[in-house]
Amino acid sequence: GCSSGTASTTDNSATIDPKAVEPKSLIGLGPNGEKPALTSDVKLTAEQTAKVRAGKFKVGISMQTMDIDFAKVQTTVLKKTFEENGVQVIGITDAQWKAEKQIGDLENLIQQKPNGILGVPVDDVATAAAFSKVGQSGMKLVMIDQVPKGLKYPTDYQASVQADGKGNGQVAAEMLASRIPKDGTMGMVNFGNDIFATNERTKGAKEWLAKNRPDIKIKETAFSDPAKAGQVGGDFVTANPDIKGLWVVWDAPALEVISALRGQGANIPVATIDLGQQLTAEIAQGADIVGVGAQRLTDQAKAEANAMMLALIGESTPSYIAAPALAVTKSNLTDSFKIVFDAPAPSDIVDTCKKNPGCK
Amino acid sequence: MNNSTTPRAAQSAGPPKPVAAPAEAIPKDRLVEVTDLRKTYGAVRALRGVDFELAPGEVHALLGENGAGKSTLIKILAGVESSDSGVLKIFGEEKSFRSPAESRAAGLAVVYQELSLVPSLTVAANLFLGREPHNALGAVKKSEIIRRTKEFLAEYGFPLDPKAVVADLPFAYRQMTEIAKALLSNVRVLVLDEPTSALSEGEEEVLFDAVRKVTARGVGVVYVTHRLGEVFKLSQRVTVFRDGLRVGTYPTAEMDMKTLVSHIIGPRTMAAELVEAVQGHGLRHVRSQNDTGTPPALRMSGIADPRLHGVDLEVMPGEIMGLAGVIGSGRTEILETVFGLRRPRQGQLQLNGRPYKPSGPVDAIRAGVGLVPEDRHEQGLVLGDSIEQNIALPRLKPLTRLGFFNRKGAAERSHAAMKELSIKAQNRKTVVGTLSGGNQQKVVFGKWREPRCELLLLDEPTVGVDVGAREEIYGVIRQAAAAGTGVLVVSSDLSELLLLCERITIVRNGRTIRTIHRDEVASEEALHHLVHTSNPSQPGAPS
Amino acid sequence: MSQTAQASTKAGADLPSTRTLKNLIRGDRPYVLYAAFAVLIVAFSLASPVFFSSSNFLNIGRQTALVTIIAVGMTFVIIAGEIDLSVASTLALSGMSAAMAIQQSGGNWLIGTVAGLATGAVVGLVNGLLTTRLSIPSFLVTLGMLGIGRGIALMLTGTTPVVVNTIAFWDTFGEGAILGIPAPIFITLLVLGIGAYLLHFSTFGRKVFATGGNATAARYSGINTRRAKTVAFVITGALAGLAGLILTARAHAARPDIAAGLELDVITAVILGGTSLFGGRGAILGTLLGSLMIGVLNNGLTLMGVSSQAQLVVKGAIIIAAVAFSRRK
Amino acid sequence: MSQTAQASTKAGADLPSTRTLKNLIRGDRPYVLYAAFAVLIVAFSLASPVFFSSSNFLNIGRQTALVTIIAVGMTFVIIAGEIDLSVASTLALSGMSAAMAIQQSGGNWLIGTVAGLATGAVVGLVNGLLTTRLSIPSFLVTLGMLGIGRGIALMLTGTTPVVVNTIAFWDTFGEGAILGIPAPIFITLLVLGIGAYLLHFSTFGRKVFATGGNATAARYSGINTRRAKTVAFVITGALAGLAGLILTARAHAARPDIAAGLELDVITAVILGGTSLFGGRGAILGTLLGSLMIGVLNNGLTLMGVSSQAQLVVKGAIIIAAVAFSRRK
Ligand SMILES: Nc1ncnc2c1ncn2[C@@H]1O[C@H](COP(=O)(O)OP(=O)(O)OP(=O)(O)O)[C@@H](O)[C@H]1O
Ligand SMILES: Nc1ncnc2c1ncn2[C@@H]1O[C@H](COP(=O)(O)OP(=O)(O)OP(=O)(O)O)[C@@H](O)[C@H]1O
Ligand SMILES: O[C@@H]1[C@H](O)[C@H](O)CO[C@H]1O
Ligand SMILES: [Mg+2]
Ligand SMILES: [Mg+2]
Repeated sequence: GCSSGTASTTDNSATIDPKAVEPKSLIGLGPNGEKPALTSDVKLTAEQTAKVRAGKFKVGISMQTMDIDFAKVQTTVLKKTFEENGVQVIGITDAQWKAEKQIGDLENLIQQKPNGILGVPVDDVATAAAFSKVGQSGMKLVMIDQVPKGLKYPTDYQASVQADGKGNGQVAAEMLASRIPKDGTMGMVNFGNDIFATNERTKGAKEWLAKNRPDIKIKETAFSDPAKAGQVGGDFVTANPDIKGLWVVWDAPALEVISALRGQGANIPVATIDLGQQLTAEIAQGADIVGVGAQRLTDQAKAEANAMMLALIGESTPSYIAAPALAVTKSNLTDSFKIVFDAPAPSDIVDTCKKNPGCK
Repeated sequence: MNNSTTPRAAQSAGPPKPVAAPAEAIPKDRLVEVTDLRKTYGAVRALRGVDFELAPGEVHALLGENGAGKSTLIKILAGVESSDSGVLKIFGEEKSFRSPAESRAAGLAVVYQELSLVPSLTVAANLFLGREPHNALGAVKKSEIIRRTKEFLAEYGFPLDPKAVVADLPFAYRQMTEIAKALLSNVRVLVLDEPTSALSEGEEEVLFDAVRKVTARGVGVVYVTHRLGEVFKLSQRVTVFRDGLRVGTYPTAEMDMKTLVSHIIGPRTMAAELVEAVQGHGLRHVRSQNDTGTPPALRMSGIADPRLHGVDLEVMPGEIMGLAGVIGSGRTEILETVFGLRRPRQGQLQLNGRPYKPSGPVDAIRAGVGLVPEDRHEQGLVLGDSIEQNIALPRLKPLTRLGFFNRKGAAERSHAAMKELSIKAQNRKTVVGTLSGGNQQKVVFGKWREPRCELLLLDEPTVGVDVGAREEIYGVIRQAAAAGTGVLVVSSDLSELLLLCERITIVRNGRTIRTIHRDEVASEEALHHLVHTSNPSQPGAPS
Repeated sequence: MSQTAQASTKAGADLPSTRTLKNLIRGDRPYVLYAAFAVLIVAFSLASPVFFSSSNFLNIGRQTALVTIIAVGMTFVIIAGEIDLSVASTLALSGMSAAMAIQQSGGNWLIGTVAGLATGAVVGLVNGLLTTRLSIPSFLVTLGMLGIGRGIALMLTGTTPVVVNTIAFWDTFGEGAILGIPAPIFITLLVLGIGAYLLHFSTFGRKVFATGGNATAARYSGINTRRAKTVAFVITGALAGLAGLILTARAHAARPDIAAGLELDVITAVILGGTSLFGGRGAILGTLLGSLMIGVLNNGLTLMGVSSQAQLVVKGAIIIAAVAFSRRK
Repeated sequence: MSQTAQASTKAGADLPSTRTLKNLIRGDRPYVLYAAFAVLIVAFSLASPVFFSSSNFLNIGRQTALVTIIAVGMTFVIIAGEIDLSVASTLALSGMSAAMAIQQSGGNWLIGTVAGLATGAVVGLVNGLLTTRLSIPSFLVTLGMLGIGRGIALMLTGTTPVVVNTIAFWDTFGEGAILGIPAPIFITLLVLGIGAYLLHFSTFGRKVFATGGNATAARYSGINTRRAKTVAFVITGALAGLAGLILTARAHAARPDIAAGLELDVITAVILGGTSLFGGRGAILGTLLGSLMIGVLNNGLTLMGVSSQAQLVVKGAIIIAAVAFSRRK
């Protein structure tokens, strides 16, 4: 019927302590099973910094998309960090989620003969041949989010940096589980395409549930087009009225699902991964978002830049660098925003949050 | 036709102000006055400085060969094209129409040679297109449109269903809709560009009555036609164009057919045959029917389908057989059946004595059948393509070498066709859509010229073709027949059938009623009578 | 004479005529498409216990609202013989414009509404003018506009979404109800009603049909075909703007990357509903049917738990089959 | 008579005519589009030091290969008065089919090649038969096939990509060179040559033009218009399959979700090249120009470091402007 705009606020969410669910260490392993290094471990000494500055290096960035907060924070922080160190960013390309476009993008970047390229692969198979050309052309390569299959460390790439996907998936699952009664059902809205970064999240969530809440029944659905996630999620809930909470694989589809549920007048708690701006606003407004396993995008991006600079001056870098999951609820919203975005939350979000009990 | 050589405008048209004497033939008040009008299309000088005028209540025939510039003048009057120079006055006021809307506002209505209806709309919707009665909210008053259409059609005697979708109507009814549409507006000048091209005599009378009704109200009518007989039935004055120039304007009463034709075709020597043709259907060489047991080029026996209810006929090799009937009698369907476009439910077809079951035009053409269809825009031509490309179309197979399209062969073919048919165009690469109507029809003929067809099907073959060219086309038809081609020709112009055919089969309600020899027919009127009455069982048949 | 009249009256009787209601319902497509639709409903009702319920039908209504609303405009454009590929970008740009106007005006949702609709209408006007004045094929004009609109939307805030906190706005276009009908569905019905009136009952509709049916004939009849086309584009743009408002209200924010690819759904709904891609024929009710058909398929298949991959196959096959059967005589 | 003949000879010298070469080059679009293209090249050469280099031109050639190859087929389909929205799915499905055939056959790339091309051709055949035999608008048939093809591709391996390790395959379609020309570019040139021959010099081409120009007149002239259309679809399908082989070879793997949305680029290339969306006119060289124009824009703007959002705007504007100028007299 004529429900009010805000999804109902519940007291339950206030009881979760984000710090308590945050894993103490990195959970996932690297693509080759290697133990991860922490993002905070990748740093340059003053001497190294000077060397970088003297090198007058140029780098290119190949993004999988430019339309999401993930990409915006990554590129902003990368550019800033490189500029501070006298490295020129010659171009940022946008593959628009298309492997074939990324292949061309990489060719165009290589054409401009930078000293190194950083890239978020659209996928880990079809772009592999293109990414391997970077090393073959004598350039340094830092992989973000995932490593294309067949690329060898340290010949083909010098470092890979990403969030602890399993950890984030687990954090979101654990927070949502607190709202699922015994023997209740949890819905998972997965990404239908086979992508390492998102697969890890789903795996992390399922492993934690299997170990800690085996009573919870899991029902799953998947979307292939994020724009259709709302319809898929909404119908999933209609078809399965027993679902007590929804785990959605990242924030953009989660927002679609939330707006679909809102239309249906269904009040179901949601947990997801990635703290985007709009999701932050929704939490501030009091939507029933139990919690978020967030990527520490700023830390990651700084580590990516640092790893690239180390590689440029011939220093070795760890093959797999990861940032631990960041657990977010409304109780640590604005602080988390700062961690993710390296900028204070916009004033209207802060204002809205202040009006919402428990939101900080 | 015999009679039509006598001027009879005064007695049959009965206009309010019959032309009395040549001196007064040019009335003082002029609806339209055109002076020194010029128009070029690229390098084509369609009008090279023509004068023209129209008086209230008169039917003014505008005549000329294909491409003489008649339609160009009309397009300028209609505001569809603008002239390069010259003066156009309407009611003595100088005008230069920049759009059809402006022309219409000034009281001009035009029926185009190229149909300008919206096929997806109904008759009523087309009639009121752009001037729908509506309420304050812009809602169309549909019932009023239907009612007014009905009334209007009844008033002028047009046999049309206001609710019929134009695309579903046979060609001639579409044409009638077009005319009704022009008549409906509150016109002072009505321009008819070849309105009767596919109407048979009966339907023609409907139109003539309508024209007389409007002229009685003081409306001036510009009447473009290639059927010169109509000129004498309907008009008071005649203007002849040739090659973008005016030859002259004459009172119809002082004109006879022969003079008229010589004005139209110019100072060329008139072939004896042409003279003969325009004066009446004097006997020419007629290939007598072959009784030596040669099988007929075409035999249809007991053909029936939902539209045809029993078609029996034979066309001998070298014979030109006519099909006469009113609109909707099923003549086109008979040709379509032979061409493989319709599949009969019953009956047999034979070509040269062999059973023949075409599953489509591909089979028909392979068997040596050719068709000149009735609607050249829809069925006959790819208007955006060149003359050469169109002429090559049914002969792609022989024009193919190793998959290559033989351009040289196609060029030769089109060149020869253009020469033989005197197609008036810049060259063989000219886009057919820019040709005048008659020349377009000649291109359609050109498609079937080489190699010779075993059987040639012609549906209204001289629609929109000028008198000179018509005779050329008759020549082509006779030549084909002389070479052994059997020809089956549908025409609503009965004089044409009498001119061409030795035998004529009369079709009525999807049935072949009877086949008559030309010698059995005393005159065109007699044939007309036969066409309309040869089935006594038909109720409501007029005398 | 009487004989001719009689013959043709007879012929006239069996010739298909365009009776208004009939035409309204079927456009170009025989009733079989309605049967196909009914079969789908029955099949899904049997297959899924939750399908046949008023709450699920409201779901479908809400899910199809955006497509239906824009498709009403697209019906005009396609009947007029043109196409508009820019609608999804226009939606996003209008949403951004509305949300930013609300922010700037300190939460005034009326100003936002006007801004959103005006943005859409202006995009439509540009599409229309470029198409008709410079005679560029609308496919290329609106394809260009697809990029331009999306690019501007993304650059406005540097891809950042614009949050809307005005509850009145959420209610009016998103979660509220008018006369007991959820707002997006109410708005959709309103748009359908006005669209059907304009297309099938107004003089403007006549002009649109004539323009697409035979532009030359229409021009000869004194119809300003350029204007008819331009207005069709403006209507479509404004409706894309309206859809942008609804989406923004439902999401409580405008995102510049929203609704990418929606134009294909919109065009599919129109064509599935029997409107000819070559112009001149079509009907609003057909468009509604087309949009609902896609919506019911999406919803029903998801309810049945069909995987998203298999859904693609089944949906494709059903679209082809439905049209195939309705085309047979 | 002589007078008529004389008049026609005289006039014959001047008027607009469809001379073969001219037509081959320009299709419907005047030379100004070529000028626009030249201006772009000059502008990018001035703006970016690396743009005007043979290695960059090879890049552009490789990047536009997929679109150009499929666009050659699409030119036939569009000239014949139809459209094919399924090409991107067909590409993905053919790539999967080729990769799986190579895997199954223990690395035999010839079998893979045949499988890929055959898959594409069969999809094209189905498109053609459904369109012509059931008279379903090709927009709907190929839209349905878009879903079906993609869905099947995704279900084949459950969205998992199929890796190809056969180096001979990589070389033949991806990284190798033939006569010193990179394989994808060589293949593209071959396809362009054969396409231009078929469309402009073969009898089949005449049939395609006539079918799209006026299907009724073509049928009345004994042309099997259904077959002409069907063959056009088969060609397009097979070329989409060929593109699938190239992409698979370049990526060393086939992905089922690859190339989504590529159909819009392909159709844009064709229309930008002057082929009429309503059928009957067009040219292969125009299509190449259209495809290169998009490729040069993508490449040049990226080399200039223009942001991806601004690229959308600039590309949209340039497409409109180029066509606008070429349309002016
Ligand atoms: N749009 C056009 N482009 C080029 N040439 C044209 C165009 N329209 C007419 N013409 C040429 O102008 C000349 C006059 O044509 P017009 O149509 O006025 O002849 P017409 O007297 O009406 O002939 P018909 O009796 O065959 O209809 C012809 O040579 C024709 O080819
Ligand atoms: N689609 C249709 N459905 C029903 N009747 C039709 C249809 N099309 C045409 N008719 C009818 O078929 C008849 C034949 O029309 P058509 O003009 O083809 O006949 P025709 O005798 O060949 O005409 P013409 O005398 O002009 O050659 C008409 O009575 C017409 O009303
Ligand atoms: O890590 C990123 C983000 O989570 C994004 O939202 C989805 O794609 C992944 O690559
Ligand atoms: Mg004319
Ligand atoms: Mg007929």
